[in-house]
Amino acid sequence: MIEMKGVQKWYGGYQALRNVDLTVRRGEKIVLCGPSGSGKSTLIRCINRLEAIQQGGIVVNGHRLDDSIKAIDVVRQDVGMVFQSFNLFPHMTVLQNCMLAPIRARRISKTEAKATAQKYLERVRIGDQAEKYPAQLSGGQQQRVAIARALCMQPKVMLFDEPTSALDPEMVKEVLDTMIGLANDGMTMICVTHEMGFARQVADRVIFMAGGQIIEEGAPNAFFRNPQHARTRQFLGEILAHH
Amino acid sequence: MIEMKGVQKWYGGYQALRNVDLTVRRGEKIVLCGPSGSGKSTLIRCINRLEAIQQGGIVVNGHRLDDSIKAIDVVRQDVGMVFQSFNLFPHMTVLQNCMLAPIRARRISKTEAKATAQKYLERVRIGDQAEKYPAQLSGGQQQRVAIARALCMQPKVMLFDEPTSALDPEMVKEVLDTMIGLANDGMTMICVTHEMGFARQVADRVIFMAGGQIIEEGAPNAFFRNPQHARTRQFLGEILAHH
Amino acid sequence: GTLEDVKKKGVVVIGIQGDNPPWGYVDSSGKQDGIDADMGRAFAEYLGVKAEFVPLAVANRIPALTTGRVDILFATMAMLPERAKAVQYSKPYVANEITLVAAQATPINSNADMGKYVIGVPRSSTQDTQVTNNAPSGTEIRRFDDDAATIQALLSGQVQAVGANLFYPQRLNAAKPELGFEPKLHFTALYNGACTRLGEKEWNETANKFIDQIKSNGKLAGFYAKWMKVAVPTFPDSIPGVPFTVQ
Amino acid sequence: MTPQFGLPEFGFLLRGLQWTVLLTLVAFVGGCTAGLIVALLRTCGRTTVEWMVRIYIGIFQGTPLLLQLFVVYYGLALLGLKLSAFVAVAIGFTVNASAFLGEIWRGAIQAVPRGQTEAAMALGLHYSSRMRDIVLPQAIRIALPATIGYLVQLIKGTSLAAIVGFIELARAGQIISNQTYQPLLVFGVVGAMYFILCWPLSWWGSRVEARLALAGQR
Amino acid sequence: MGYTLDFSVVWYAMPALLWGCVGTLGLALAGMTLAMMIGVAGVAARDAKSAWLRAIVIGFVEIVRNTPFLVQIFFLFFALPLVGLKLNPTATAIIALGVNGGAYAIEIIRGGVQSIHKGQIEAGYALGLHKGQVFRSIVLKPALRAIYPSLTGQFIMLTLTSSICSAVSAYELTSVAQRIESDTFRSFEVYFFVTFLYLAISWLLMSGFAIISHRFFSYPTR
Ligand SMILES: Nc1ncnc2c1ncn2[C@@H]1O[C@H](COP(=O)(O)OP(=O)(O)OP(=O)(O)O)[C@@H](O)[C@H]1O
Ligand SMILES: Nc1ncnc2c1ncn2[C@@H]1O[C@H](COP(=O)(O)OP(=O)(O)OP(=O)(O)O)[C@@H](O)[C@H]1O
Ligand SMILES: [Mg+2]
Ligand SMILES: [Mg+2]
Repeated sequence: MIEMKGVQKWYGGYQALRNVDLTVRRGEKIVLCGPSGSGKSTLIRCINRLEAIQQGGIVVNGHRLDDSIKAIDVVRQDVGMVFQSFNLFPHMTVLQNCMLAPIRARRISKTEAKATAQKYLERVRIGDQAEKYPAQLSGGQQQRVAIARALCMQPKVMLFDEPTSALDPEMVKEVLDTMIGLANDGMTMICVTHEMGFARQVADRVIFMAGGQIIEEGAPNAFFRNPQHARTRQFLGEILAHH
Repeated sequence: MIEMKGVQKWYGGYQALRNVDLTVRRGEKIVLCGPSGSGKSTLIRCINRLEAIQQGGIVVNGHRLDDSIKAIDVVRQDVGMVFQSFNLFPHMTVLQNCMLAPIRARRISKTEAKATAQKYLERVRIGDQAEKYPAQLSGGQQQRVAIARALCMQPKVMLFDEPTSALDPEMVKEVLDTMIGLANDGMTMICVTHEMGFARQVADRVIFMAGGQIIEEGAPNAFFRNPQHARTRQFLGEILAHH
Repeated sequence: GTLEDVKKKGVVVIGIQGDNPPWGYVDSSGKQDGIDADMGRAFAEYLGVKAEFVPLAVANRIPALTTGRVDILFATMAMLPERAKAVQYSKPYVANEITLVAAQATPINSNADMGKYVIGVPRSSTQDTQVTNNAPSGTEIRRFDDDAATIQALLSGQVQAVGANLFYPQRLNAAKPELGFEPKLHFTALYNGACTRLGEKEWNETANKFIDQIKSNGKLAGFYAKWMKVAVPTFPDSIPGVPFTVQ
Repeated sequence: MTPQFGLPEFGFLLRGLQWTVLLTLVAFVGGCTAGLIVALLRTCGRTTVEWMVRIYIGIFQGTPLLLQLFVVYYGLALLGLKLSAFVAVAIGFTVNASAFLGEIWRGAIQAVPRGQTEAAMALGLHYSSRMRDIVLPQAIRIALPATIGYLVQLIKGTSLAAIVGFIELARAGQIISNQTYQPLLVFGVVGAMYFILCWPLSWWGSRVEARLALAGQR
Repeated sequence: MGYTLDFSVVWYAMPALLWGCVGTLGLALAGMTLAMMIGVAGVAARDAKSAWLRAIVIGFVEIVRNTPFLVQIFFLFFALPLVGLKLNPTATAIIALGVNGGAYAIEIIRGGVQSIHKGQIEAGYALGLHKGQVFRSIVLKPALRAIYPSLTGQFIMLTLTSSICSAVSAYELTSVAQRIESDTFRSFEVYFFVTFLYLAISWLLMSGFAIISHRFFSYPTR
């Protein structure tokens, strides 16, 4: 489904990804963790070409990502993304947020787009808020709208970049529940998150990054119980200590 | 040390605190929790008169808080406060941040202020960053500077309003450790936080608020194991579920 | 364009001052009026075409002509040798007198006395040139945008005397009769002519023929009676450095 | 010979006011169109284009409007392009307004959070849809107060059209003051007329600004 | 058309034009200083306890911002003598520029003060600082930094506006240019070159502003 090979990414003189190899199979659920600045966001942003890479190759669903607009288009339509800060469009209602991309990018009819949007809004249990504006919703509700909006493009892969870290503690659960539901339906997913409960429950593989490299990966149980690298142990120690 | 009696607080037509009574003894450590909007911030902001109250009385360290500038002054010098968003002054170095208030409000000499500032910066293990600007520090470092800055006024009470909730997971620990150190030194503290591990470790009392009222309070063990009210149980259920 | 173009179009574009009564100004009903306007209308009639006026400020009269914005200027253009290098003058059609005007009580009797006062003039005007040339060096001369500001400066006491033309005393005394404004020094008599572009012989000749005609048929005398309220003076046959015809 | 300031004179000022309004409208419509293009080019991401637009903006913001009008009207005529006064003024104001509005709107476009563009890209939206549907609607709200503020400047700036012969409000005031010798009264009335024209706009601008500030707090 | 460009006149007039630039710069710098003083004082007065003071500031700002500069400077020059206050043209020009720029500066600086996060002010209070101390030590500098571009932009406009001061016979570049033009009738050459001089003045000022910004406002932010 996704194949990254020898990916190198620089921001000016700073190397953010160092020789990253990653293969994700259809239906697989990956949790990506690691200290701040380790390149987690950069990695997933490369997958739908929000960032260009300088070396290596990325193939998504059989399409090789190069500089051609065509390839970028196809890949972006196949890949849905949910951001830490929701990034809902504040000047549109929830429904309009969900209908925009299908109409403009997939060129489907308004009625069809509306039906799809309604379906996915129900799916994230927020169908009754369709006419509200983002600012009128709680953080958890906004994040669920963001998930529904991505789903409306019927993507083959979903990327999540710390989807719960901007939320009040009480709202984290409703978003995680939505994501768990999605995982159970067989969606291919890559999630950057530090919610280790979530990782244990749904991840097929947990990947630990540091300094722009993939340091370690494994099934959740093995990963949490018996991390191989010192850096991983230190990280897990710190983020689990105060829970 | 702090005594609140029948405190009522309105924001316009909205009542944010309903008849709050609270007594804090010298050296006591209180953790305040509760759902978003329940009035936790409002409560602690009343203690150093960032918010005026409409009814009831507050006495801090023997000084009754009324509208007189004198009383407000005395109380604010006795009470240190640390905010969720640090609120360091961006145009001053770390050292200048720490020296400003002692020089201006306590009118002590520059050299003395500098010595005090250095001492507390060492205390929060950040003495080597004294010449940097806030923007050059990580979140955890900034929050520790904020704590040092408050300590430089040598307050009798420290108020913390969700000091770790704007931090990356890895940095939470360093700030909590600093706070634990402070608690062990015998500082009187009121902390709004959802870090339940911290609450278990240092709190003498945990107080649960909802809808502007204190619903329940108790020693941490009793509070977590056996909450009395349905609302408390629901809240604890949600925030502990995904950990 | 050429004279022929103008006749073909049926309109002659005339540059005129927009705010300098009684020479050329726009009256409150929006109509162009003043002696220059009457001259312009008579000139159009002479050509057998309609007159279109373009109101100009002091500073942009010459550019408007040289860049072809207007065909001819009847715009209070005093006939001066330096200007004659930029535009072609016709024969003179009105006379003007440049003086220094001050309140009765202000003792100015000679050019040297000017040095003791602050003098106002409209910038770039003939008054400017005359005052600048005659005043002792070091005299404080303040230059304003136009006649109105100059007159206002004297009335409000910002200056004590002004370089004036024929009409200043009349206007000043209308505003503050108690001060009795009067000419103190007489600098020069000046003549205004119509202006066309340098080297355009046809325009110049036509303008001269027109001026000769109205001088002889009494039309000019009518304009003088209406606006200047004095008899038509005798005009010089030549002015040093200012040719009336294309050389 | 010397009329007092009365109804006919007031009527003359009103006709000047008509020109002021008309010139403002022309300048604003022209300036908005050109300003949008300038703003889009200025944020297009191509270094050379952005630099050229920067220089354009720098020139027209860095010189007095008076001289710009002069150069368009008389300067282009020297090069053989003789424009009617109205067209020349329209061009002069359009060019000047496009520089100022372009700069205001560039700021607004860049003030729309980067995440909005990224979210739109992640949804597979193209440049035109991103601008039309996402960025511009939000940028317009951000830019509205500054745009209104500039409109007020523009109304006052039309007084400079007098240099090419327009008898708009300020010039009409000068003419009347020259006829009546009552400059204080006349300029008082002229000032009041400008105030009546500009103040409602300014007021609206500050209301919009206050509303945006409120919305921003959430 | 027979009109050929001849820039030699500009060359001969160069000393006069450069002195004109000095005049313009002088008026502009003095006007800016006054505008800045009016701006900061106005912002303080705008939030004063006295309702009268606030109303006066608001009225001042509205009147100045909604009438043309030309009308304002005429008023100062021709009307104030009626009440016995006679200022020379340079003083009039500086005051007019300062008053005009000051009204805008009040609004701009106020915007900067409002842009300061409420938490910053609260942190100041929580540390025991008083209102004045909070304004001076905590609010002012970041506020000025936040609005520095609009403030300097306004000051550039002020500089260009100074060309209108020729109306009351103040000595500055445009009045010099008009004199030269009337002596030579080379309007296009003179105005073209003067346009260029204004550009140079603007750029000079902008570099000056950049240096000041670098010197005082260059603390790092995220
Ligand atoms: N646009 C950019 N320009 C320059 N450097 C960047 C840019 N974006 C990210 N970086 C740098 O690249 C590195 C990796 O950033 P990235 O955002 O991928 O980290 P992350 O693992 O997502 O961290 P976090 O947990 O804080 O989100 C960091 O050191 C960051 O400073
Ligand atoms: N300045 C204000 N004006 C009006 N209402 C306010 C203001 N500040 C707070 N409130 C309201 O008062 C209530 C209590 O707010 P408070 O900030 O004390 O809650 P909290 O318990 O700290 O919540 P959180 O966990 O989100 O910080 C909320 O409903 C809030 O909307
Ligand atoms: Mg990240
Ligand atoms: Mg709170």
